[in-house]
Amino acid sequence: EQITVFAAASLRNALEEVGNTWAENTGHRLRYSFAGSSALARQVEAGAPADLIILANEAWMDHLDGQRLLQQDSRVDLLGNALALIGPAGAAPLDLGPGIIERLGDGRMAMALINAVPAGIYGKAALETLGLWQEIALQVAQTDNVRAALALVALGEAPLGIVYHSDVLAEPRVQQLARFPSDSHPAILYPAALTVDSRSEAAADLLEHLQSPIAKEVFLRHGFTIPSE
Amino acid sequence: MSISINLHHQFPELTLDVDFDAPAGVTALFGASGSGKTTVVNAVAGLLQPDRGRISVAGTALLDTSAGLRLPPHKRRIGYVFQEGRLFPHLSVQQNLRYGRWFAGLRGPSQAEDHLVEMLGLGALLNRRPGDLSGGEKQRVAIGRALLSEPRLLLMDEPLAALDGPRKAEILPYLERLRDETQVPILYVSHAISEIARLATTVAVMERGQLRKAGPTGDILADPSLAHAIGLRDTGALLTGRVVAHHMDGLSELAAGGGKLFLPKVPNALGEQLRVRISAKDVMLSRDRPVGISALNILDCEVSEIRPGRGPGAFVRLKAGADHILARVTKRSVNALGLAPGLSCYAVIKSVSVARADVGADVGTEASSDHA
Amino acid sequence: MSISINLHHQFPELTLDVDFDAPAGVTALFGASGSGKTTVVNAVAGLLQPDRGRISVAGTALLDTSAGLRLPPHKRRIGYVFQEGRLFPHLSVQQNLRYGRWFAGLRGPSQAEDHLVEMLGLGALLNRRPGDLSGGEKQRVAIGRALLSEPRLLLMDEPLAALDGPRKAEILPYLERLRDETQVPILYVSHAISEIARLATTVAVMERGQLRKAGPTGDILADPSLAHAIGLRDTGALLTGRVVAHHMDGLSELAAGGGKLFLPKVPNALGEQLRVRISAKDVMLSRDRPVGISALNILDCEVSEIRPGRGPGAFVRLKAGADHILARVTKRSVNALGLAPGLSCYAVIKSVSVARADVGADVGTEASSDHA
Amino acid sequence: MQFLSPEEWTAVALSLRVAFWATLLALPLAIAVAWWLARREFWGKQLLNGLVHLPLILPPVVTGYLLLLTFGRRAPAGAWLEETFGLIFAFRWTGAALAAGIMGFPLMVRAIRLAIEAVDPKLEEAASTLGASRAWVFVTVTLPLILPGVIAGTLLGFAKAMGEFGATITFVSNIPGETQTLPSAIYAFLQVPGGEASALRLVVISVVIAMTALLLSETLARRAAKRVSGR
Amino acid sequence: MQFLSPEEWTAVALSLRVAFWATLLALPLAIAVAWWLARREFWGKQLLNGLVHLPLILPPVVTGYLLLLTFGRRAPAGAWLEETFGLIFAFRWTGAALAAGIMGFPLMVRAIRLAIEAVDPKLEEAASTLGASRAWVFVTVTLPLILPGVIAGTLLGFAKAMGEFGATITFVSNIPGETQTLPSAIYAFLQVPGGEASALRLVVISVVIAMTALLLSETLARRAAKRVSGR
Ligand SMILES: Nc1ncnc2c1ncn2[C@@H]1O[C@H](COP(=O)(O)OP(=O)(O)OP(=O)(O)O)[C@@H](O)[C@H]1O
Ligand SMILES: Nc1ncnc2c1ncn2[C@@H]1O[C@H](COP(=O)(O)OP(=O)(O)OP(=O)(O)O)[C@@H](O)[C@H]1O
Ligand code: MOO
Ligand SMILES: [Mg+2]
Ligand SMILES: [Mg+2]
Repeated sequence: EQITVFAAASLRNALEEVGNTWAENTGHRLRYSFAGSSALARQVEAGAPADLIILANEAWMDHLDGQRLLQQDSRVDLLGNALALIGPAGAAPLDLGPGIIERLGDGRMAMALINAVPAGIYGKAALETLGLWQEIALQVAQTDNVRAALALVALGEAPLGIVYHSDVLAEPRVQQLARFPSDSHPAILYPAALTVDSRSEAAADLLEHLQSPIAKEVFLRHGFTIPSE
Repeated sequence: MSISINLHHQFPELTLDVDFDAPAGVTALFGASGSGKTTVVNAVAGLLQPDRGRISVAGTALLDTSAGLRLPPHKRRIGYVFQEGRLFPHLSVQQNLRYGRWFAGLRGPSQAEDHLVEMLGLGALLNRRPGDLSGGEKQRVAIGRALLSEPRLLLMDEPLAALDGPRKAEILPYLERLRDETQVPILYVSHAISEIARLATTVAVMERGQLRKAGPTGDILADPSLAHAIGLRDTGALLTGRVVAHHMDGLSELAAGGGKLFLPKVPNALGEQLRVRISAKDVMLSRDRPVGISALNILDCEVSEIRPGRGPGAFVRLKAGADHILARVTKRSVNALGLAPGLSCYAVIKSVSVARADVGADVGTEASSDHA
Repeated sequence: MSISINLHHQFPELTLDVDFDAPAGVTALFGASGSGKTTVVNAVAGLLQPDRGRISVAGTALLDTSAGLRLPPHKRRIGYVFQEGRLFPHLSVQQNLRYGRWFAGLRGPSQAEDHLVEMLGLGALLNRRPGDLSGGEKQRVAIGRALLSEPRLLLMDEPLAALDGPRKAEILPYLERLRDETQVPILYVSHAISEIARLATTVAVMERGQLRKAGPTGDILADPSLAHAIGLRDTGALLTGRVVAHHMDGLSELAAGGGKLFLPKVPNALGEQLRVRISAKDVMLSRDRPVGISALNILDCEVSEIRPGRGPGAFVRLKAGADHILARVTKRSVNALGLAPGLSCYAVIKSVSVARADVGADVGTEASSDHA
Repeated sequence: MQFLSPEEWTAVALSLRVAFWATLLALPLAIAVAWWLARREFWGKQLLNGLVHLPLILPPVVTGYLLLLTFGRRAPAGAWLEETFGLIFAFRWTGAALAAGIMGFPLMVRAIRLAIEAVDPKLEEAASTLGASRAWVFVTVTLPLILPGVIAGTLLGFAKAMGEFGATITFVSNIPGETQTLPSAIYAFLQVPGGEASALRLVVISVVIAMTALLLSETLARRAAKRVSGR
Repeated sequence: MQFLSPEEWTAVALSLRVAFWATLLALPLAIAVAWWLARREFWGKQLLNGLVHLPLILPPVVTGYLLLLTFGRRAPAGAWLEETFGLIFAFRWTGAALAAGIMGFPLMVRAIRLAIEAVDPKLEEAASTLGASRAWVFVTVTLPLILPGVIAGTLLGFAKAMGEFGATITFVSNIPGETQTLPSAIYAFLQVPGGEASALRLVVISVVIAMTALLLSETLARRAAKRVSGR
């Protein structure tokens, strides 16, 4: 049986690892489409042939839910993530306080779009919680996705950036300076669900498997967290 | 009538107003630069949409604005030799030549093509492209292209202007034959009276967009009142003669103007009718029959009219047999010889002053009305 | 020497080989279509890079491949009237005219400009664009554009071919004056012998890329061995005459050929030297002095040579005073009159057969070598 | 070959297929539209002109979104096409070709239109007097003369089609073997940690393909231009 | 006006500024490059040609990334420009203009090159015989004759500059008032559910601006073409 999974682009490495093993073991064929969450959600709305969708954005999943495009009760919060404050490799660790402003100097804080892309939304909320947003707001350089923010720091264009914890691991040119406390921002969740159009038993099986301990181990290795029920 | 043209068109700085009918054969458009000749030809081709007008060829209307008829150019079956060549740069000479044939439904090589290629001296150029041709070569290809499409009307806008004398002399007989053998009417624009005299059945003289006068070639060229429009040097009479002998010394003898006319050998058979243009300036007058003189042609004439010009010259119209001859002499000679209407005298014409180009097969206006 | 041209260039199908020097004045290039005239002119302009060659104008080398000198076109200070106009479509007629002046460092309107505009009949066209002009109008603008840049060498490639007779007649005197008053040498391509006879100091006859012969105009045009290249009708002698009287009846009297020559009024002052072309075909011969005849010009001559052609005609070379005259008559007349070298006879020439275009201010080869 | 994974090869092949069909099918339409815009006056000309340029002006994501709204399976045009012709664009490579074709369309039209405007109407007139109808004039005179422009336009269209990403991924998503073109694959690699090297490899492939097409088109255009110059 | 928020107006103004400067500064270079490619043979011609087309072929994100690698403040060229001319692209609207200019460059060059290739060299020859040096021939003959092509190229460049998003946001990110152009703003709206209406408003603005430019360019081009036709 062929299953089509629409998933947020940032999940690619981890999801392929888990999914491919599962496919080998079960004999099903897996087809992925990795893109931005908003694009995927709109495509599902437009009748995309997806069986399982995993977004990096709760709002879009809520939107699909509201349109009754998800199988009832299939939605789960599959993964979580943490926010990291990063700087170039070799930079000294930093406290999440006014030190940030000092370190920033007249440089830029690289973040994803603060009103549109989840990582940016969470980052802004965290800074607000920490009471730093007002001072930093004017120095934020927003990118269309988290990876671009990471690149700005990696290339030394921005002294600081806010990205997901999972993004930091494979980039040797950056280093995590601090981790934002999970209560400083709304929970970062990657919801998953089966689409109403999907008649696939295997898809439900896969969704099940993604929550298995073996899968969790892989996700953790890639820097994601597992949301506590 | 074979071609009938009635046109009215308003340019910002010129009003075109033309109305004439012409029998089959060659109709020459003559006029100063900018007088509207090309404009008329374009209207006939369908490339210019005149404000008002009616154009018909051999009874078929090509344009009739009052009836709302405007045949598109490609349905007019015309062959147009443009003033500026307009060869297709992306096609070889041969492909250019064959372009129109294809649309006329004529496929494959033809005898006509071989013949034309030879006559126009294009044999060595067939695989070249227009960009590599000299000015005259281009024009020759353009002529061939128009002829090969076997049109029902040929438009030629100064087709020979870019050619040298010998080449002109080679092409003219072909156009003549075209005129006489096929019944394709030709609208011919030229500044060269020798071409017009030789080819044209009808001449239309244009002046600043208006038709000055139209009529049979003989009448127009011999009309002293048009001498200024046509050029003093080019005014002259057309004589019609019959070949009576070809002499051993390379001269042909014609019966014309009530006497004998010796010309450098003409290709026509005995008994054939020819037309010969005698430029007024080449005619000398004598009261007595001259003797011991190199001019072979001495015609017995009667002065019918003397028309002094503004300058030192005068036109003398003479009756020679059934024909008319025009002579241009100085007023001084008119006085010295005491010329006056009614007087008889001799017209002296040198054989060699009648150019090859001035001798052509006759196409009478009577004959041509058969085609109408 | 004023212009010196030595060229060798290989086209795929034509080898160009030209080598001649010409004194100041007008050098005419004459030859059949495709003989390489435009190619020579282009090389002089710098638009064609010949394989080998040397070109110099009034002592200044424009090209010398052996010395590695190839002056770019814009530094050659030439005025080029192209065979096909090449007006700038985006500029008005006036802007076209002034284009070259600007680069020649000549700013603002000039008398020369007003004069030229009038002479070329461009007054009403100044604000028009080339696209709206007739063929002849375009060519007139092209001539004006080249002249106004005050070049040190004028190249004219069949500049008058697209013009009608009257317009030609108007422009020729201007070119003459240009030749005589300014010392701008002119390289002039034309098919029209009357233009060449009138303008050219030197004629270079080309044949299939090769120089057939070059020399003073009088010699070339009267050379019976070139008669076929030049055209039988156009061969003729150049006479030099001095104006001795302007008569009341519109005739001017010249002393030429050892006698009197009456011509339609010439604009020259008494005493001035003129050159007059007498076409061989317009000369009639008589053993006895003819009387009672309309021809006013009867010159006393001596036959110096008879050259029978292949056809019915023969050239008769005559000595008339210090000059030579060429006559073309039929062999039959040669026999009838019993002409033979040494014999004396009369050359009869009609005044009106000497066209305005055939009379021009004299430019002797002696005079011109001053400029060299 | 080891250089690329099978999946990457699939993306290369798909990109080529998409760009090829997009260009091929858009070309006749582009020529027709360019001719209309260059040689005809008609009501709504500026509207058509604007419409043609739209994909150039809009951010590609918007174009993709509009395509989704028009040709999605639930959308009127999409549903109609599926019913009538069995033609499905949504989430198929055909959709990627549609997106690529539309994105390249303004570039093709512009190049071809410029070429048409440079053709001397006098040559077309000459052809018409020789009996060629308007269509034949176009085929035998105009088209050969504009060939360099057509080639340039085709190349621009092809290059754009090879590089198009925003509209494609928004419209037909990023399904390997079906809609994952080279740029989509590059994008996907850039979204995950450590994907840069892989992305770079694909970029190199892209560039090589496009440069080959460019060289080819230059050679063709030069040959065509030589013909047109009449030499 | 109520239709747009002040921040959105800022984005409109910035987009106009970016597109204007991008087009204006790229134009002379585009003309020069087009002329070289059209009229000269030189070593590395195909290399230059390929380089010019690169932004068309690469996914915009890659172009943006390459710009960052070249003109970032830490990058060699960027550092040199900053030191020598005090010219900073990173995170500045100037960088947005650079990105927009580069993305539009191939389109400009192509249009202008086609126009140059259509100019009859015989007219240029005629000008040179009248004393015009190569540069003057270009200014007085070639340039006026290619004006319709230059206008077409300018419009394409401008339209592309107005619509460019991928390279811009990657290179200079999105800073309201500094680098947030219309397409960035549109993109941001499209990322959140229900943002379509807001995006649509901005799209309408984009389209209106681009259509105005289009109409203007058509009028100018028509006038220029009329001149060039010699009427
Ligand atoms: N499209 C046009 N708009 C305005 N005037 C025009 C147009 N076409 C031609 N004319 C004018 O009409 C007149 C006649 O032009 P036409 O080309 O018919 O002359 P022509 O008799 O063929 O001259 P030539 O012997 O020099 O070729 C000219 O004065 C020309 O300037
Ligand atoms: N670029 C070229 N390549 C090959 N052959 C050429 C080229 N240019 C000219 N020719 C050939 O050279 C010959 C001379 O051409 P040219 O234009 O000089 O002739 P021309 O004497 O000016 O003729 P016309 O009186 O017809 O204008 C012609 O046969 C022409 O076909
Ligand atoms: O910015 Mo684009 O033009 O995605 O392809
Ligand atoms: Mg004309
Ligand atoms: Mg020539």
